Amino acid sequence: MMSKVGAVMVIGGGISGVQTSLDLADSGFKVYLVEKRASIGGTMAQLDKTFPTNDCSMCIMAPKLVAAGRHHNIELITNADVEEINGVPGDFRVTLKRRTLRVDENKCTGCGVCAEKCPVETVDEYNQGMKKRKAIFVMYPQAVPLVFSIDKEACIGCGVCYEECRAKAVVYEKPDEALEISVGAVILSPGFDEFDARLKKEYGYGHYKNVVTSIEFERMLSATGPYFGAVLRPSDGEIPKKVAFIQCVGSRDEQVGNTYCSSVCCMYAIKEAIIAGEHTAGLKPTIFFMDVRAVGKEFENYRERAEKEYGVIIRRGTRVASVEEDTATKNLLVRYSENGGIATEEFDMVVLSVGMRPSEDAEKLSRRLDFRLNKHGFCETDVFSPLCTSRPGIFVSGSFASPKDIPTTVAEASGAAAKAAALIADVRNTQVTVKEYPAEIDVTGQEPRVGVFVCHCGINIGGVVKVPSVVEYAKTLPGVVYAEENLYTCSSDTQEKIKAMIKEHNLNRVVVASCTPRTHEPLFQNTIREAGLNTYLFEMANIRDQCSWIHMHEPEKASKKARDLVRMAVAKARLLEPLKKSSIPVNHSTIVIGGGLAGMTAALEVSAQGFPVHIIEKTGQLGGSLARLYHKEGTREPREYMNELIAKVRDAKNITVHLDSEVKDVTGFVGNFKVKTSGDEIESGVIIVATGATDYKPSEHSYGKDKRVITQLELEQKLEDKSLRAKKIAMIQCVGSRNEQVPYCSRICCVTAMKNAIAVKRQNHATEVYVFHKDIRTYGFREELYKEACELGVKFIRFPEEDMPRVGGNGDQLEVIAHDTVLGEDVLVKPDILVLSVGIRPNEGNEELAKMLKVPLSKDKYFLEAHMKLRPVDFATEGIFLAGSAHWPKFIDEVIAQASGAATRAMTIISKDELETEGIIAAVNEDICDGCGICEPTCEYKAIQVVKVSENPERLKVAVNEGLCKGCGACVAACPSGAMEQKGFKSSQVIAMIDSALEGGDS
Amino acid sequence: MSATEAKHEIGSAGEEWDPKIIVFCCNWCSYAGADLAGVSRLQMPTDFRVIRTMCSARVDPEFVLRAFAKGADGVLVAGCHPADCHYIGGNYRTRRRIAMLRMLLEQYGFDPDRLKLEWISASEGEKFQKTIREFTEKIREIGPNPITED
Amino acid sequence: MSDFEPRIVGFLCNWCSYAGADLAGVSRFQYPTNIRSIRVMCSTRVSPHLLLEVFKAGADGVMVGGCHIGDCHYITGNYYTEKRIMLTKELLRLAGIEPDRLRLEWISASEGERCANVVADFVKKVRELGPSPIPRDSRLALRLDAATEAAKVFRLRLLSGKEIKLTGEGNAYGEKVDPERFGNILRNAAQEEFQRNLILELTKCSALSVKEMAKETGEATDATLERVVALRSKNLLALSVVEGMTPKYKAIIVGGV
Amino acid sequence: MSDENVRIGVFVCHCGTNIGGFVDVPAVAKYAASLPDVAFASDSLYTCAENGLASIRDAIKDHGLNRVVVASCTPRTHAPLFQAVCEEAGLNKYLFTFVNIREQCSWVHMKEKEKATEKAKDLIRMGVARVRLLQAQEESRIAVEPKALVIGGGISGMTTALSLADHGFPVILVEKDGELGGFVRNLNNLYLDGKDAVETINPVIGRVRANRNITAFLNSRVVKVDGFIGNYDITLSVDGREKKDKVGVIVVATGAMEYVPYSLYGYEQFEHVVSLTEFEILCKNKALPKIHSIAFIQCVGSRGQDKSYCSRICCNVAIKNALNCAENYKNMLGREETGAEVKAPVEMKAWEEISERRRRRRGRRGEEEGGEAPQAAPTEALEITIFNRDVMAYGVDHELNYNKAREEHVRFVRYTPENLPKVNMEGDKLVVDYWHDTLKMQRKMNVDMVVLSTPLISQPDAKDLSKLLKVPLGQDGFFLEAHVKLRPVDFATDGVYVCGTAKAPADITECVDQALAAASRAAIPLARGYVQAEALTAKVNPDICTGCGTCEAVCPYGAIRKTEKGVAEVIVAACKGCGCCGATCPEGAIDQSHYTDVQLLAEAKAALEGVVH
Repeated sequence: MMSKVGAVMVIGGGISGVQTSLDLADSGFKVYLVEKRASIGGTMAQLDKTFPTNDCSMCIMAPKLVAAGRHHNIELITNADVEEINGVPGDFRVTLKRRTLRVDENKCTGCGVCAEKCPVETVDEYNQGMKKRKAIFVMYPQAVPLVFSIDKEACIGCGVCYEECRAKAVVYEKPDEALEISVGAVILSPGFDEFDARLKKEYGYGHYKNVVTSIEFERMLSATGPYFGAVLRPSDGEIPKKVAFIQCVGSRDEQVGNTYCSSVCCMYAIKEAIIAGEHTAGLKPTIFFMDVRAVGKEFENYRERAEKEYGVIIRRGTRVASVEEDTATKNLLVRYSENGGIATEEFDMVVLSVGMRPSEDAEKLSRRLDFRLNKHGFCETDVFSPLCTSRPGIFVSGSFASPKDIPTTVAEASGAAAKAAALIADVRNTQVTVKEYPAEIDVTGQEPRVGVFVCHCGINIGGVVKVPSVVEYAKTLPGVVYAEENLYTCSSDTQEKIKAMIKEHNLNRVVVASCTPRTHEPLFQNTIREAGLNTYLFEMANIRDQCSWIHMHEPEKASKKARDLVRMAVAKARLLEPLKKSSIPVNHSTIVIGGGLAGMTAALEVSAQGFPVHIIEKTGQLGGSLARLYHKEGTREPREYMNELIAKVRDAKNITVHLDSEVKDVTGFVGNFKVKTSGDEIESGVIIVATGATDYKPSEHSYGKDKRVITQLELEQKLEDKSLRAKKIAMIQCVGSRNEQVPYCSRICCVTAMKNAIAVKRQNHATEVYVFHKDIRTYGFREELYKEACELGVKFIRFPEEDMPRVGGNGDQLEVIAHDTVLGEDVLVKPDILVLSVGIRPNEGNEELAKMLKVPLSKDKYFLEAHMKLRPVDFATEGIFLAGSAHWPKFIDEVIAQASGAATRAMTIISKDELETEGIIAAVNEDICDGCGICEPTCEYKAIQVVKVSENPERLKVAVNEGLCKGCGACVAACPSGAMEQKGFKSSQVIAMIDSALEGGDS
Repeated sequence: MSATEAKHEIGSAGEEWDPKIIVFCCNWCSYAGADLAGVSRLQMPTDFRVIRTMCSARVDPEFVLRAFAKGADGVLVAGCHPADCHYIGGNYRTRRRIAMLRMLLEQYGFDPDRLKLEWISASEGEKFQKTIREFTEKIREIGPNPITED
Repeated sequence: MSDFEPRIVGFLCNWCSYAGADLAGVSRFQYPTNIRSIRVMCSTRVSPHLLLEVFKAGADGVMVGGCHIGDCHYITGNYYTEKRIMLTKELLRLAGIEPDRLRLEWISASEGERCANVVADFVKKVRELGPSPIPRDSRLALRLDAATEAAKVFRLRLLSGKEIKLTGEGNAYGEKVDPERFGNILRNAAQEEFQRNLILELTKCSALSVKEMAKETGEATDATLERVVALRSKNLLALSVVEGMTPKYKAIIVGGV
Repeated sequence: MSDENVRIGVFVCHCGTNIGGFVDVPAVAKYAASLPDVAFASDSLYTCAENGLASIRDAIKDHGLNRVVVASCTPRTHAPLFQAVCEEAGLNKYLFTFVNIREQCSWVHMKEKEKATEKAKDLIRMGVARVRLLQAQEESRIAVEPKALVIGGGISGMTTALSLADHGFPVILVEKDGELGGFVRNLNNLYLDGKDAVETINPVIGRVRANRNITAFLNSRVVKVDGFIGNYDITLSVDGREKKDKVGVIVVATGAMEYVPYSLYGYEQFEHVVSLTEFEILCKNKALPKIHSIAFIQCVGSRGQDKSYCSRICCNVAIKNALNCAENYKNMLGREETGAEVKAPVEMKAWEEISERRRRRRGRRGEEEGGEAPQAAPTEALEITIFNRDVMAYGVDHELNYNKAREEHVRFVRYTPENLPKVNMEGDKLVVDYWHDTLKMQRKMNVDMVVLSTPLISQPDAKDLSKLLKVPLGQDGFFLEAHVKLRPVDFATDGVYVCGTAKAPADITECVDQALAAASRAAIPLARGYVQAEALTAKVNPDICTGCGTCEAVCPYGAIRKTEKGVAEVIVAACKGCGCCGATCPEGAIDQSHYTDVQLLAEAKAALEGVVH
């Protein structure tokens, strides 16, 4: 038997690659994350906010980056390119070339003095050239790994960085490295590049100062950007009053060779317009759309708020012909088509919503790794295997395969992890390392013996704060038995020193006064753990980021503050207690609720990795709504694929299917669920919700009464059995979507309409087809269907948002009357058949199921994931996951990717034998608690329950589920009796800090 | 700009009284924002001392009252923006709690402006600086905590 | 203008130029009385900001005398002098003051006659240039302030100090930096630092918009915005107020809160 | 001193009529008295005369002066005199300023008394402005460790070591090879005296060995040097082990090595093409093959071919070898040629030695056979040709040798750099194909052996050593002395000296000259026992310095180093006070005492006083 390697290489360190890596590393595989730039983060790290929640991009991403950087089973290989790959799936050898950073990453502490002193200023790519950076630099302040590198092109070799670096990390002559790495599978996530707006000469980008790209605009909006979050005209620094967004720049544009839709630009333009208005009062954005493609969850609502709340002007159905500059004012004249004519409007600034194009490395990668690209230059995939490349063993996720937004990308990232994991499931846990620590020293009952280590951080702290004075002061504090100063407390030799001092002085608490615990606490905790101390016997005083750096010109006061901060940290440290992380045994099986495409895919992915699955299906058969789709996707019919899936599920030994079965009750928590169904009681470690959605049953337009009025699915059926008889067909889009009752867009109906229209034309070219629509939302490569329909002579009539077509006629003849926004007048069509594109509706039973699972629904009654952007298949409640249309209407490939993703997320739990709880969690003092239950609703994680005291059933008390508690402490602050405590942040500890901050100190 | 010049500037800013300000920062957003202020070398008054909590919702009313009782001249609570909370909804609770505390302070005869709540995200280093500057200024205006004087 | 007597400050190195000036005296070579010399141990001692300060004090001309190249008592000092004078002239040019008001001369201990001739010639030249505009022209004075501050900036001083090593001996990679490339980098840095400091000088007292700054500095508004971006990221300039749609900025006085 | 009220005394000199004739001295003195902080001002006929000096002394005491300005002639000649007077009166000599109103005023403005007087006033005002800000300076003495380190155990190093040892100082001699003697060990006989090289050097080696003051380490090198004149902490690697010591001075005598003429004139391509050193080895070991003819090609690789310089000695060596060949050829032949005169192992050893040298350079074990003596039929007289560009037989004796060689029918054929001779193999014969410049025609010459006169080049590790010692190398990689004419064996950095071929190609006589010179220079601080530190040194403010290292790079004296904390520190003993570092320091962290920015600016501003703002 061929030997497999239990490691995976992930190529590309954007959000996709990071998510894949974390999932795989958490499921027992070693991950090599290869990034071509010096730091991971990709495009998302450049964004200011994300749609549709306006979440701060860096805020939500940074924890993931840090986690990937610190994960002991993820090896970051930055600044590296793939050279070649050999071997077979399961056992590849990949050759990498690592371009030298000219800085020793093991020594660089990221302190930044080198960049401050470097005399060469050059273009800052991260800020899109609107700012300058030095020849030695990190891409952005939160970069992971935080290692500086030298841009040899710009560097003049003056040597100042070498001299200034106290860590001696600069090595000018450091050579490139060649690496050969054995992995079982490869996942590609190198992302995309932006369209080069210069190619659209008519918009004047590159010539007119005030024409910027959307990514440049994004940097303007960012608080860390060149203008500190303000929108300014690059020509003169004035705030623009009127800003125009021009959509589809480099998308849906045959002229530049990109016939696809970039899928994300409509939404990000709306977001940028909203944020620009928020950041800069008085700014009036106008967006020139061809179609507004708000197809995702909450997107339509977001679009509506943009118009109604934020006053964003949206012009539909317009294509901007040209932009001209007024040479005197540098204002811009935007010329666009409207109502069949040409209109002109003057703006202060123009933002070009540039599309996505294939990564510039795509071609090279495809040659070196021997997989195919599609005709657009993206990675070739298939509808039914959206995560596989043409080469077995190499998988793909994110926008490398097609333009897509962050949630889709993240779901795919998890999905690709499932594919890779399935390939090498039998060698799980063979390459990962488990760190061995010495036994913990029992410090209970001991007097506190605190050791204080104060860092100079080169000159970052020492240049402002008188570090020796801090050390001397620390020695005088009660409980402190040892204090010393270090040039870099984080350097590896100091770690040894700390360990030695713990032994020599019998320290049982350690305080490090240096930088921020957010990045460095785990390092020091690991150090003291290696010396036998519990990791929670550690406290940090942040005397750099929050002292020396922000009080650079007041050394005396900064020194005093540093002493205060150390005193506060020591005050808390004295009261620190060792915390135990308890572990919860994990049931290895999975319950999938729903036996449609999502459910079966998820079940098969889990089963492929060798774990048992139960599918609970409400109806008498598997397959779900897939059974009613006929149009070929690529070369295969959906039904054919469905039958194949059903056969696979049947054949899988570890999948148990429970048909005609409904969930009646769910108890337990992550690792140990109990699900009671109509027939059985099943135990599992995780639950995947894949209950799908329902078609809207229209009541409009005499549907159900008039046989000539049918739905698209019915038309599809007619086309399939060749029973369609009509000379003229009218289709009305958005029936039961985007109206007052159902404000959202059902995402898939436009494409369904396109497919049917094309099929009609193909069956009989003479048949006239009229499509009445608000926008045609054929996003991504589906745009080609729209194009094809147009070419086949399908007529498109755009009607206004609030003015649905009227259907009438007298018995014999159907009549459709609609206001055509392009012509600006009413049109009348007399079809033989009227096809209604009906929306998708959430299942009726969602509310009930949600209640049983204790998970939330969105206001549209779809299941609500933990986080719209970065946790698209998770619920806030741990151990429960989400896939398919239960989350939101979606296409087959999207469902498959998401279901695979849910399987991977499930795997991060069930692949473990036990789960470790958080150390910092809530704990209840049962003697004081009277079970009032005030804390219960404060818990977002449903970790608190009021229960009866077993010895005294009269009395109530509160129980904290350690497996669910995330340790935010909200319940503690809410508890009226003081019975609730947060470990590691006990009230007594925090109060000790408060008292210490306010009491005396030196002068 | 020489060192002497710098000294002169400091000397001219009211020397007689340095307010004592306690700042509670949530670990995920505001503390990170404060760090970013540092990374960006944004300068601000030195009079505040930060205490980190995991979530702004952890800030027990007792902490705030204790701080005032011990002589703090101002307390600032900083958390994630609404809807950005790392713990989903913690900061909504914070908002209500601080509103309640401000009422309480007023009843005790304290200027409620001594307690402030601010949303500061991880990328808002400059906002952290601005908040600290303005709050310090405000506290200087209000004057020392009456408890210390009584 | 005929009664204009230029005020000229000389910096003479102890070993060559000062000795040369002594020899001129011993030999009774006559020259105009306008020069007031200051003895320094080596011409290399005279840093750009010091020279600019002398111009700020109202000198009509400044002469620096050193040993001939290769003859420096301190071996290599005058190589640096040469670079420093070049940088100072560049900064004078940027400030709008005739670079010819600054002269560097190599005068050996045996060149008494030459010393007299050089001084006479320089006095003549400065006479032609007329009195220094600094005492009367506050705008120029401000620009000179900016040039002086620029001369103190780490980046500029570092580049100027490294020039000989990098273009002559080789850099950290063992390569010699092309003198032309280095010259461009240095000139560029000088211009950037000058313009940035000029903006700081302008905004010390009153907040200005980018357009207002550009009017004073004579640069295009987009270039000025780039300066503002750089200054803000170094925490030297801050947004002060937004008037209508016009943000205005003020210099941050270090230590001020 | 800074708290004290400043009381300045100004003494204006008439210098007979030298000043007084062209400057209104009393008016100047009167003006001086009016300047702020001036407590006393007077004029005298000759300030430098005994009564003038006495009046200064008295005035300091009587008027409680704490600053003194003398306005007279030039500080370059007279400052020490007045400074001594100040010291006699108990005033630190650095609280004195000299104003030159003679050489740079009265004498150069003899026809403009009024303006000259004005200028004299200005100059005094400037002096007063300056003196007001001056501060007392201490001149410190720094003890010298009475021990020397000599790097290199060749003729230069040994000579230096012996000389220093004979002065009575302990010397550490570091040699990287396994034996002493250096390059000379390769040579046959020496020119001019004709003595055997090994015989010449062996007694020197013997004396080094025997000298109790000399500790010689073989197979060793210097790995670390910290400190400054008088106080060097050195770390040696001796047979791979570290050894630390402390010395007061260091002499560099690391010598040179032979240039290897790869791919030139058939070297290593044809058997009988050898380099100069290889030829010397053959001769030394009496292992020459029997040959009819021999050609020396001069300037192989030097003077613009690869190295730009002339190696100075090769012409003389070629003449010596030509004469050897002409006069003494038989004595250098190998065994087969001469019967049993020379023992076989010696003969074999010569070729082995040569091929071993070649192998070592190539870095691989040679596949060629050991060293079979080349076969050639002996003839009566050897034909000797020297292909040269110019014969540089400089000096008296060498020119005589040159004449002698011509008398011995050694042919001197001149070639030009445009028409280099070529060495080819035609059949089994070596052929030199050359352009005869006089005949203006291309000619061929059959020869049995070709000797390539290659230059001496710098040691490959010279760069490392130069970094360790912070001393410079010249263009060609040889060590660069402080001044080519006047300080030929000093480095700019005090306490480090250089001699021999480490500096440039030289013959043994010259090496010995230099070695003795270096020894005597190095002996000065050792004998004195202390170094007088310059008082006017640069000073680093460690609170401002960030350690960018720019000052370190511009200091020609290696007088700046970094402390453990990574900030710059001036080595007072080494600093000469030129001020370059201060003007360079990007942080403005360095100032030069006695010539501070503030002092210079005060002086300049005083000159411009009265300019209307």
